[in-house]
Amino acid sequence: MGNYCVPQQMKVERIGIEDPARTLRTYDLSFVNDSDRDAFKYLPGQFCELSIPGKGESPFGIASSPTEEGFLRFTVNRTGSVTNEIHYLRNGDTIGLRGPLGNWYPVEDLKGMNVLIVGGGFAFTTLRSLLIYLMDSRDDHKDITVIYGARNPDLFIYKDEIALWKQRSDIQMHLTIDKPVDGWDKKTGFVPAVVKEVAPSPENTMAIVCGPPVMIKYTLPVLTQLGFSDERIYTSLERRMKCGIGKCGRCNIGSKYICIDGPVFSMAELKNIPETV
Amino acid sequence: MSEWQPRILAILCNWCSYAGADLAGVSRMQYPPSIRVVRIPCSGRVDPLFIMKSLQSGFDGVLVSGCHPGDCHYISGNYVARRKFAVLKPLLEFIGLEPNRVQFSWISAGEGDRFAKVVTKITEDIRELGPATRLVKKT
Amino acid sequence: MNTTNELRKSIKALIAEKKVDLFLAWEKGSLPLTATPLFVSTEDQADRAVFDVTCGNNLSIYFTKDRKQFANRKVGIAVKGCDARSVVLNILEKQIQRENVVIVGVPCDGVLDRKKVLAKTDGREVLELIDNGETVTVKGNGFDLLLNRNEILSSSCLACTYPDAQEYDVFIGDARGEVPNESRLKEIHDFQALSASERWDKTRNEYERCIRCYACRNVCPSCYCNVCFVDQNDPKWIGSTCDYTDTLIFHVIRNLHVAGRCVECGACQRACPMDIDLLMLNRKVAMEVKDRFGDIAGLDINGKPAMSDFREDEKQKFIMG
Amino acid sequence: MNMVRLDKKKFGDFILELSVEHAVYAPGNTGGKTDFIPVSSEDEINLKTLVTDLSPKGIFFPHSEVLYEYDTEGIRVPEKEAGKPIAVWGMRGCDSRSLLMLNKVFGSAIQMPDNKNFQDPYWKEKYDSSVIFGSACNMPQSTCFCNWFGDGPHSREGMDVFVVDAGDHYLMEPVSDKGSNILGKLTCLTDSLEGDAEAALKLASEAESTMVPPMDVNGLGELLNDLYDEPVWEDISAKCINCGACTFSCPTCHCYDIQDEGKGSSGKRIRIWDSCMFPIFTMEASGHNPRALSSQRVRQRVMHKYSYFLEKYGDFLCTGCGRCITVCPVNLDIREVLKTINVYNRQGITNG
Repeated sequence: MGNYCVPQQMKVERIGIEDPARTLRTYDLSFVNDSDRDAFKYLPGQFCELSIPGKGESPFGIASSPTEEGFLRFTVNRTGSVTNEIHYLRNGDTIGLRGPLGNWYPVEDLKGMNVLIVGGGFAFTTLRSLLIYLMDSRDDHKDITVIYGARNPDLFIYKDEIALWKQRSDIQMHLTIDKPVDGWDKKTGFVPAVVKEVAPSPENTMAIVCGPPVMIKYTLPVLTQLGFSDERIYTSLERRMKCGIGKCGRCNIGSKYICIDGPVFSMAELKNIPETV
Repeated sequence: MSEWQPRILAILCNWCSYAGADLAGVSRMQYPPSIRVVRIPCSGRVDPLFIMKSLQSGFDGVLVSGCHPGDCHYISGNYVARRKFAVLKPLLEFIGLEPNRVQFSWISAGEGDRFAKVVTKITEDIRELGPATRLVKKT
Repeated sequence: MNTTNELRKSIKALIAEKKVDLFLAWEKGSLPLTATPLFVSTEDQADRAVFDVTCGNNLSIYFTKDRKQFANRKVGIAVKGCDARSVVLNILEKQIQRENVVIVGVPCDGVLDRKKVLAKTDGREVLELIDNGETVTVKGNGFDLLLNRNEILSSSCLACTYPDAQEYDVFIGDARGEVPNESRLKEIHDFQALSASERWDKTRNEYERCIRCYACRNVCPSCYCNVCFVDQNDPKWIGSTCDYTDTLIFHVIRNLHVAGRCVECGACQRACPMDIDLLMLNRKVAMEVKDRFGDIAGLDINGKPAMSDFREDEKQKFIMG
Repeated sequence: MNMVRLDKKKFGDFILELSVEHAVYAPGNTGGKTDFIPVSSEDEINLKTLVTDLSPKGIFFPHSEVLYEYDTEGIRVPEKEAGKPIAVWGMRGCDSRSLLMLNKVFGSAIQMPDNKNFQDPYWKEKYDSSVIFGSACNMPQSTCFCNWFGDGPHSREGMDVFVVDAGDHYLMEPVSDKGSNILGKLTCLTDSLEGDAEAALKLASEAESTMVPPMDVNGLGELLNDLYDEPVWEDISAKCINCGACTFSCPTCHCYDIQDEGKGSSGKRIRIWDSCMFPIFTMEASGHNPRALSSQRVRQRVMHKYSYFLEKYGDFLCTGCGRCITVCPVNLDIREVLKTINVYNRQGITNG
């Protein structure tokens, strides 16, 4: 019987700084023990608890794709005591990790379909995982459309990769920021409005939405309006978590625990759960 | 084995007592090496929690020192502090902590000798009491 | 005179004259020996209000618990002596405005501590209590007990000096006036007479039992910080386990936070599921505040809470020479 | 195996004999309060107490429990002391049943999407090997409402041995294999006499007759779901001061917090009871609190007990022990809450 409360050790391999204010950093972690690495199987949408002894644990979505071997990627926004401590880590330092936890985006169901990915701010992590995963089996999927919004141009994460994706002809990238800024030549306006404008036809299309609660709240109705059925809309929720294994009761909403029954829910499931967004 | 040395936390206000300690140092006055100094802007900043926390983490004593009444850089910080200490001290004694573990003093920037005297006195007091046990958290 | 009837009349009048939108009172609880808070907004509901020995709840807690509920509303509140002092403190601390509160004082002979009653019955359940004045009769399945009133009153009441509201708009019945309670500090003096190590052992035994449910803090009308120091996690001041050093620090610091603001209503002690004698330290602090600064919490609506005030010429013998 | 007898004069011997191979817990006094405490002799046991002030969940799910220790060397799960298995004496039906509910969460965890089965090793280590000597309740209190959930004072659910106090002796009957095993080993027991079984039944029916008739809880889960958005929650929660005493005394409330405690680079990660009544329970680092209002938190507690848990695990998360009713400083009676819900619904229907 495994003890899911005890973290495994990871080593920091690479640290990337995502924004000029340096509050968003991306960490690539490698496994200290080979046995841990071999046992670690995950899919896009799952999360892990990163653990700093003496400070605590916090859940983070996995930003790397299972098709990228050798490391796990997490993007950490500096807000509380754990994330603060993570920001002090340097290359070669160790950090605890528990996971993979939770469920994943319905990757099997995406085969042979058009995919619409809608993301906001630094919640783009698991969507990056999904996007890389889809592109690594590009032929299994039809059109891929990405709508990604941030408050201002600085707050997009994975800027280098976005630049590469934009050059590709097999992905439609739409970037948007909340308010116009000098030198910004792409869209401005909130994500829901942009979705309304550029979303592909709901015909044979699956929509995956992840972002801050307020974005999800206003984006879901737009998708419904556009004709997406409840079974074709998936979103990822978040709550304060502690145990990550459905015991401590903190992320309980309705009869679900976000940590084990989620974080990914279809719109059809969400309709039966109170207090989602 | 060398003799047990008390470890005392000295919380000193920036404007008077810290400068007093400094003067004691530059004047090469002798006092026991028992204190660890924390500099704070004003004795009014001292939350009783700091004192309790220090005792819990194993300090044998705590000294809080600020400007003399009337000399506070912030006009009345030490008056407010005095009320806090006036209640805290009897309360700590009431729950059974030894009275001399937590002490307060007023030391001005010019009173290096007084600083040395106060530190000597509190060190002697605490040496007499022995190592703190009562509120110390065992880990 | 029947206080309950007078109270109901008074509430009805206030509501009928539109002097209040909401009135906070007590009604009979679902268990024997209990009363429960009642929120009255119509004249009919006023008929449920009661006042008797079971009405221990300090209703002023609701002013600070959910400020929104009372924003822009005229609120009436029934108060015992201690409750009135809490209301005054709330006013002094700008949590409510005097003009938005109608204070109705009720004559209080002390409220009971259920735990004290239950301790007398040897594990048997109490189903009824009859108040005979000096004594009370406690009835249960197959037994009745005649108890002296002093045996079952909340310890806060036994040490009470101001049973009547000192600040009020309406007072029902006859005020008892200031009670010169000579022996009220006996317990504290007795405790002080013990040696330091005896005091420490007793204190430790008491606070070792704390299960950190924070009921004491949450029922306290003077405890209304948005984030309590014990809940802060950056820095995390004290540990969250039941280690006695942590529990004791929590309680001592809480005592100091309510120094000069504690009205000794006893709500904390009655709420404690572990029966810890929480009032002892509170009363010691209140005693120090009174002796040193001459302040009694919540007595003077034109005053200032003791710990945010000072005089230049205060005694400072405790300062090292 | 059949019913056996234990003469009360031999109760002391019984506890001693049980202690040989078990760590025995029984109701006892801790500073004026009653709780399940470790005992080694008869004298430490309080047999008079009706419902202990604190619930027995603490035996298997302690207030603070070390998950692991850390230092510069790494992480260690504390070595299990070569401890004896736990035996509990005197657990009423309401309490033993609560263990079954907690075991659904900690022990026999539901299957995850990737076939992982998150069982809690700390719970299982203690609970799986334990023996529960249940106690038939001959004197239900006015706060008892176990009969609401199809149970009664002589319920045997969650027990290994069912024990009836029959005056000068106890009658014991095994409920599980573990129970028969242990009864087979104990030497201070004697065979039951004719009429003992009838005597036990008579006590059961007497106890049942003293209970207040239950409210019908059929369909309560759906009803609560329907009323989720109704303003009735504001009325219900108005007097709640979110003190958390109910959750700490509840035998089934199991929400916990995880905290690190240490000095420098070594310390422990500990789990500690928490309460959904506290605003910080759901407060996120960003400052966003999805359950910021008192009414939302009270609703969460009620919904979790009588709707969510039912939906997920097929049982109410309440045994009707009545501790939360006794302990509440503002007398917010959970029975009244459920009755209010019921009445509100009926009014809702009549009002169209």
